[in-house]
Amino acid sequence: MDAAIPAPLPAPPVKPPGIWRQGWYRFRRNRGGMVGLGLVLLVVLVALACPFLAPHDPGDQSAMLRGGARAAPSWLHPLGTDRMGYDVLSRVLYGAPTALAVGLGAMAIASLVGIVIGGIAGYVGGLLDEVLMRFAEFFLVIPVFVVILAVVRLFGIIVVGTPLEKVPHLNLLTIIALLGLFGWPPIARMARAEFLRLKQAEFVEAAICIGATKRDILLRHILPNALPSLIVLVALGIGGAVLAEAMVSFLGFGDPKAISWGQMLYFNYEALKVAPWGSLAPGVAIFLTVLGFNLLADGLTDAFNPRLRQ
Amino acid sequence: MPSIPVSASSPPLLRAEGLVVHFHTRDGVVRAVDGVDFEVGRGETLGIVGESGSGKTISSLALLRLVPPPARIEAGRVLFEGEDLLALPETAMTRVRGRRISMIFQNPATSLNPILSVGAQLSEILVWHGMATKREAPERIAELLRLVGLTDPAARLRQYPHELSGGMRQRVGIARALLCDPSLVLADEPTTALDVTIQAQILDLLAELRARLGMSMVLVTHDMGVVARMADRITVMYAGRVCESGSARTIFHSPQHPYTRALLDSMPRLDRSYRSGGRQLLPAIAGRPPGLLNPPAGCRFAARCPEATAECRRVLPVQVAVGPDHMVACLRRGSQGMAA
Amino acid sequence: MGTLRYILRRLFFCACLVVGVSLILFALINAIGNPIEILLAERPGMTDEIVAEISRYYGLDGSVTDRYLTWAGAMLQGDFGTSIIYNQPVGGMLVTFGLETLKIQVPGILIALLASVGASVLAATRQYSRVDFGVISAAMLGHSLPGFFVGILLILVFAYWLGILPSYGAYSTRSMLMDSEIIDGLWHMVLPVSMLAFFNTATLTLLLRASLVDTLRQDYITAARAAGLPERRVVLGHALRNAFIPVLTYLGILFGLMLGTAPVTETVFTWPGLGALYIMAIQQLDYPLIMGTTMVITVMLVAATLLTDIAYVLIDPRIRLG
Amino acid sequence: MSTAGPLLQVEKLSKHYSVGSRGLFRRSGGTIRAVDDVSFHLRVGETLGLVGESGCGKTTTARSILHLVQPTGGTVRFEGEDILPVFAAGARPDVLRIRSRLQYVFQDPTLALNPRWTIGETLREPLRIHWPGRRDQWEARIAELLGLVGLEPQHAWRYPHEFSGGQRQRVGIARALAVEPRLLILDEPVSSLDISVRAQILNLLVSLQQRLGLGYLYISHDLASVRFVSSHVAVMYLGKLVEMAEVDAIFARPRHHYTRALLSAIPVPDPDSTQPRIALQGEVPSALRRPAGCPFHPRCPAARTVCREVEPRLEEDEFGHRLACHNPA
Repeated sequence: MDAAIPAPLPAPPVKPPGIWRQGWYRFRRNRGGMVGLGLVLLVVLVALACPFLAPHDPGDQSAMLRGGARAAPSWLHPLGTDRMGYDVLSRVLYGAPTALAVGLGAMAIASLVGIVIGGIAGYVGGLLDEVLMRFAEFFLVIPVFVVILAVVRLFGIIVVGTPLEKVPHLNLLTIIALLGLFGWPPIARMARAEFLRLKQAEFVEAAICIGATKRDILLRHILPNALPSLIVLVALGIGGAVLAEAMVSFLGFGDPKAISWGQMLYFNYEALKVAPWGSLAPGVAIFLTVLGFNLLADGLTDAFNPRLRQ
Repeated sequence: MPSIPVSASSPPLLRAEGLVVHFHTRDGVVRAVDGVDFEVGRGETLGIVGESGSGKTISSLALLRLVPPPARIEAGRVLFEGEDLLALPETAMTRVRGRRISMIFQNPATSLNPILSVGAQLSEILVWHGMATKREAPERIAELLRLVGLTDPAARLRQYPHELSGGMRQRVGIARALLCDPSLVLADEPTTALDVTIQAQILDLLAELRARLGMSMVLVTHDMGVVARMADRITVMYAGRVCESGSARTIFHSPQHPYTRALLDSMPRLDRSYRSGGRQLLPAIAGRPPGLLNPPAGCRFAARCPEATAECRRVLPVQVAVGPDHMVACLRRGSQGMAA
Repeated sequence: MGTLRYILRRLFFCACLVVGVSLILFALINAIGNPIEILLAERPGMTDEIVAEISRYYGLDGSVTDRYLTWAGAMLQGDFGTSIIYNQPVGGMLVTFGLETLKIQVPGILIALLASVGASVLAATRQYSRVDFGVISAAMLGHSLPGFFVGILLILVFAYWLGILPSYGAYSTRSMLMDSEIIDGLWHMVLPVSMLAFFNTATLTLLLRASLVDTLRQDYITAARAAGLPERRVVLGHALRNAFIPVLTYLGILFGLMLGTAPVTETVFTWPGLGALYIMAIQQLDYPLIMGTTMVITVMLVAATLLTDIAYVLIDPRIRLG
Repeated sequence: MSTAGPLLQVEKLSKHYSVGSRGLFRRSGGTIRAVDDVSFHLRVGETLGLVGESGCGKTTTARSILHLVQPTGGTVRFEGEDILPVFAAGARPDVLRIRSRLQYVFQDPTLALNPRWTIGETLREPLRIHWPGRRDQWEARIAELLGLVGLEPQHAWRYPHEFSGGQRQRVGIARALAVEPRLLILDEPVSSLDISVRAQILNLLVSLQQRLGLGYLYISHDLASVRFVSSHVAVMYLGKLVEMAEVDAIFARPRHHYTRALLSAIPVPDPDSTQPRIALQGEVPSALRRPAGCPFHPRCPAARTVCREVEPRLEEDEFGHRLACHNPA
């Protein structure tokens, strides 16, 4: 080795762009992605600030007593009132936290299950991989929505008379849990593919040669490199979960105690002809939320997998 | 525009003049090919050598107007048998491609359509160009497959690309290029994806076919050994420009451009001992090729050139004749400067 | 040989799937206890004996495994039991309602396939152009519009505002349009089929365009062009077929999604299909009907995936021995 | 050269794969003998060039030595220690002791560096693992390593995508050198680089070897670079070692017909070359259907009856030239 004692490293110059910052630069140039991000931020903002934004109490049905149900939009009720006498705008704003809770909750469960199952399948491989992936394929092909409807309905009966009955918003929690438990297979498949690819990646082999522990390899090398592709799926999945909850609620299987866009459609669809605003407003809210997450996912794909475009 | 002295005897089969191809990316314009001239005589093999990013592949694709989307041919002429291919209408161009100029691709694994049988994809081309009817096609193709050294051609016709080995696929690729008896074949790194013993077989095959069929060839490669074996004349490219062109012998025995010289010197040689008389190092070229997004003003090689002067960094050299059939683009060899 | 083996393997997997779904549902239904007891609990004058009698009539006595095996055995012979609410054989109802479901789903997906091929070719061959941007944007918007909301909009515009198309049902209840059952049926199909076609076109276009753009960059496409084939043949003959391969998998999933969300579609249009029947069944806890509808939906879905698997093998010679 | 014992001694190393679909639907397959009964050794300061065409088993040999794949049989002694059982047992201090002295440089430096880490973080990883108690020396060592491979200290804060291929390969070499190894396994270290940059990296490897007294196992299909880098050359064909000798002996007087064909197949950068040409017929057979007898006999211009039946053993002549051929040139 050199006899001279080398100087220590100089102080870092201006912080160079890392992969995340690089991704952000690319993301910023994607018009669709930016629109998506804007929409998602809007939903989040509304969800956080709905008590201050809403002109009326979302539980206020007094308009009905005054005979003001199904009233067309006015200064007092900017989006009108629905057939139950609620202020449509307030209900739509208060639907945002529910939608986000469903989307984030369901995808939190799905990501956890998906990354663990897919990660194990991809990293361990062999027979375990085959068994886990058949299992995932099974979940991918069954008519999830049909099963969820049955479970929501039947579970509602099963809990009667048990301590579970007293859990607040049990129905909504059930829907979130089900969407999560049925939503993991796409994430698991992607996680498997990524873990399998990265397990054989040369920089992972380099880490093995250096003597890195399995834990280091999984948590410091493989997982961070697998995340971008997974985040895209999660963003798509949030939109999907919001939509699925809306459909479940639209069919009348939602949580009667929660304020959700699907429920609004369920209650107001009958009055579509006389009070279309009661159905249009929540429908547009669902559309914008789903669009926001879809565009965001598209922008993220572009930002983190640049080889797909070039 | 620089002009190439037309050899007195006969006009060249193909002549590219001032070819410019730019990639329009989101980061800006990449000057992949920036004013390139070369010519191919009848029955002659021109080797275009250069490293990755030198623009050699894009130049060859530009001859057929097949540069991929973000790239666009910005300027230049491609004179082929008297007509400018860049000015032809698209329909006329489809009668040039495959029929009068055909192409052999680098990667035989990806350049054959994976879902069509060998017979189906070759006969489609033959029938489209009116060289055979659907009924005659299989027989013609089988004959050609035998010519390129494939055994049992009748069986090969029914096979799919994934059922063939790499060497066999490349033979099919060569057969495809010969279907319509073209006068010029463009071969883009035809052996780079192959192992050396298979490479030797394919090179032998190409040399034999060329002698037998009398066609001209443009051979694009980064391998100095391959051009030395195959080419009559050589054009050396660096960072989107031509450095030097001349007969194969001139380029290898008396290269003039500093890049050509340095490149030849820096390559380890099979026929030389590096152990006798103490450990020897290679005369390496320092630095690396410039990016083409914002290429430096002046000669593209100036930053790595041992002979570069301040002027070299300022003005772009234009090719100048330094001997019979020998052109160099270097200010230190008498080139005129072109304001960048 | 390889192809046959592959298909047999898929068949085996599909059979496992059908059994699995039936097991899940059966277990769930049993977890709530005796459905007859729940149904009759609120009715006055029901003695235990009557409940036991009715339970026996519907085969609800005996252990859970016995009951499952009895049900499965009967189902395999085509006997799905009797609907508790409608007091009709479930099998017959499934056929009637199933055909209504297919009547809107199949045209929906076929129209979508044609439309998305057109849109994708248009967009992918003009990558980065305004046309391309327009197609992607429209597809993205359409893909994000919830299907049932599209249905609601269609009804609002064409049934309520313009009044030119019916808003509900498969047939007119009073007088047929032009006194023809066929024309009347088609007239009712317009809105539901439009909704399904709209949603599927958007999703398929997004996928197919991306795949086509990718395929058009492949070496063999450049090779086909270099061989002098005209652009039309290169795109339609070479690129499109290859581009379809990755999309095929999704086509199966898409068809499954449509069948799976049939309850929503059919609720929006009050369409007398399997989905609507299913909603009715779970609301009323009509367990033979729940099991029957679920089975039929699952089998249709499995058949769709199986068809895409076979199409895969036919299109892509590389997986013949897979 | 003969004073010290061998740095690396590989004996009868084998790696076999069984192929065919595994799992729930078992199907018949076969065995691929990717590496079959390979033995060689390498002394301090020497470079053994391991050459052959794709699929000949040269990379699998290297990966087996490092236990990146688990060998089917054979022993590997490194500095006299039988290392394969140590890897298999997995006791961390023992594994680290070997790993620190036996390092690998990968073919494609773009793939071999974690894209999310700065160069500094990449170089810090081996120090973190092997020198946990010398934290105060890490930064100085990183600067020293960067200097050693011809990079600047401030490059430590950059990400791999900001570098060219040649610079990335320098980083890959620096990482391998971080904890003072004795042997580097170099797997095609220049084949993914631009031709005008290759000579720089080859020179760097040779100077580092002289300065640090390293042993190299240099794997390549590029025979010209092998001639420049290596002191000895081993030629592999279908998982077997067919010839091994000092570099100048192999290039000047190859004796195995495969080696001769391989050398003659390489086009020489000289249009007037009178290089003898030995054209080989056919292609390398699938490793699943390896010919009986000498694996090379179906393509060998000098094959005799015995070659079809008896597999030749690798034997050494009086000059240390080892050869597996019944009818050598």
